[in-house]
Amino acid sequence: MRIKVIAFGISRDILGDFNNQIDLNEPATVADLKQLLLQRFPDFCKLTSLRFALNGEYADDADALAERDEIVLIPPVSGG
Amino acid sequence: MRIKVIAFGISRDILGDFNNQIDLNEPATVADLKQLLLQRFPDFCKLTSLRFALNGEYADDADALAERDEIVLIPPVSGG
Amino acid sequence: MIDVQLLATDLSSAACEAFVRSDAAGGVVVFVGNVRNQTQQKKVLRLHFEAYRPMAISEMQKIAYRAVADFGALKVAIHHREGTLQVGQTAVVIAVAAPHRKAAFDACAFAIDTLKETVPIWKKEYFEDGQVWVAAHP
Amino acid sequence: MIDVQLLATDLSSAACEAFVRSDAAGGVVVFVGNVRNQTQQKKVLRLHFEAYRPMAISEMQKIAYRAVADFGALKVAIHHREGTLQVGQTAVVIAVAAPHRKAAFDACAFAIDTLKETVPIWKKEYFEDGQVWVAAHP
Repeated sequence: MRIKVIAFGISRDILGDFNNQIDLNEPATVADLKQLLLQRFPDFCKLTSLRFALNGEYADDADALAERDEIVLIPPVSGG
Repeated sequence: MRIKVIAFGISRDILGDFNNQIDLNEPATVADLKQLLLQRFPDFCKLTSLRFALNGEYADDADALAERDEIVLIPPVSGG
Repeated sequence: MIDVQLLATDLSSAACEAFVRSDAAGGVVVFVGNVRNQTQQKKVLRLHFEAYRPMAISEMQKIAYRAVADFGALKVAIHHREGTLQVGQTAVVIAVAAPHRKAAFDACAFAIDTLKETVPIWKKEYFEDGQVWVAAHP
Repeated sequence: MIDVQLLATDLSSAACEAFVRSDAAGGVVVFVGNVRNQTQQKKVLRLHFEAYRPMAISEMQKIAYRAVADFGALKVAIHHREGTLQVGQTAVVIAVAAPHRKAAFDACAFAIDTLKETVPIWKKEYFEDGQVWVAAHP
């Protein structure tokens, strides 16, 4: 399964010129995606936190991923 | 000693057409004045509180009164 | 550092907020107290504030200085109305600026709480069937 | 009942306060967050907000509805900036109206505290010697 992740803030900097396409074995969860990202981009480990949004809502680690989901990396937010 | 008291809010209503002049034996304190007022105007006893200001500051019961002091009756305040 | 006024004309929350603004202030909290259309299920027609003016102003100044000294506020504005107010009109505005928001919230809440306890201003509420000095009786 | 906006233009605290006003609201609390001229003793030149727009708006709406449901607010306005801001400019305005002041204070503090935890907006601060995504690292 090929997943496209959207990145904001520092997570976009960490991904750099990576094309944001990630291949995962099915079935895959948010936790699987997170593990893969942390392996390939160890700078994510240095962040205070890394959450994921699935179709516009915060996702849990156990949530299943599907190819057409909108998956957004949410590094520590700092609005306000 | 003749004292003039200034009254606001409900304390003015309670004093009514009283001329606000009160005679006290010297030396007199805020507590003496309060006692006299409560006797002559029992409606003061029904208030939630009755404080006194002496020359623009809250007074204590033990504060001494002098003829030229500005003495103001402070019934429960309700600003804001 | 402080701007305290007792006014017979319409209050401006914008003026209070503008007074407290500064480049060092990250958080501004403004409290606006308006005349409600009812109190304890009774319809309010209007109200009237009367003040012991010099002491009302000096007590509000004390509150503003305590907001600075005790809570770390940078600037404080307190404007209070006197005279007759209709429903919806503004009775009081308190604006507090501080480097961070928690100090601004705490100082502003302190200021309005203390104002209602210590500042010699009295409110008379007018209803369809009478009038009452607020808080006078238990 | 709620007015949530993510704007690329100057925010107006007056507009937020006007939205929440009503004859039933005795207390209005407005929080205004401005860009400070320094952070941890370092001079800030400007900052830039970027947002995951649809989710930022939906998370701010959730906060506004919770201020109503959990805190008894009558009306809530939350306006947040995106794009580049200079020192002194306003990053966020939250206005809350409630029948009484305590609910308005509590709901407004809840709203800004929660916004800073959950709303997907990111701030980059620009200094004379570099730039940093705020809060990214411990």
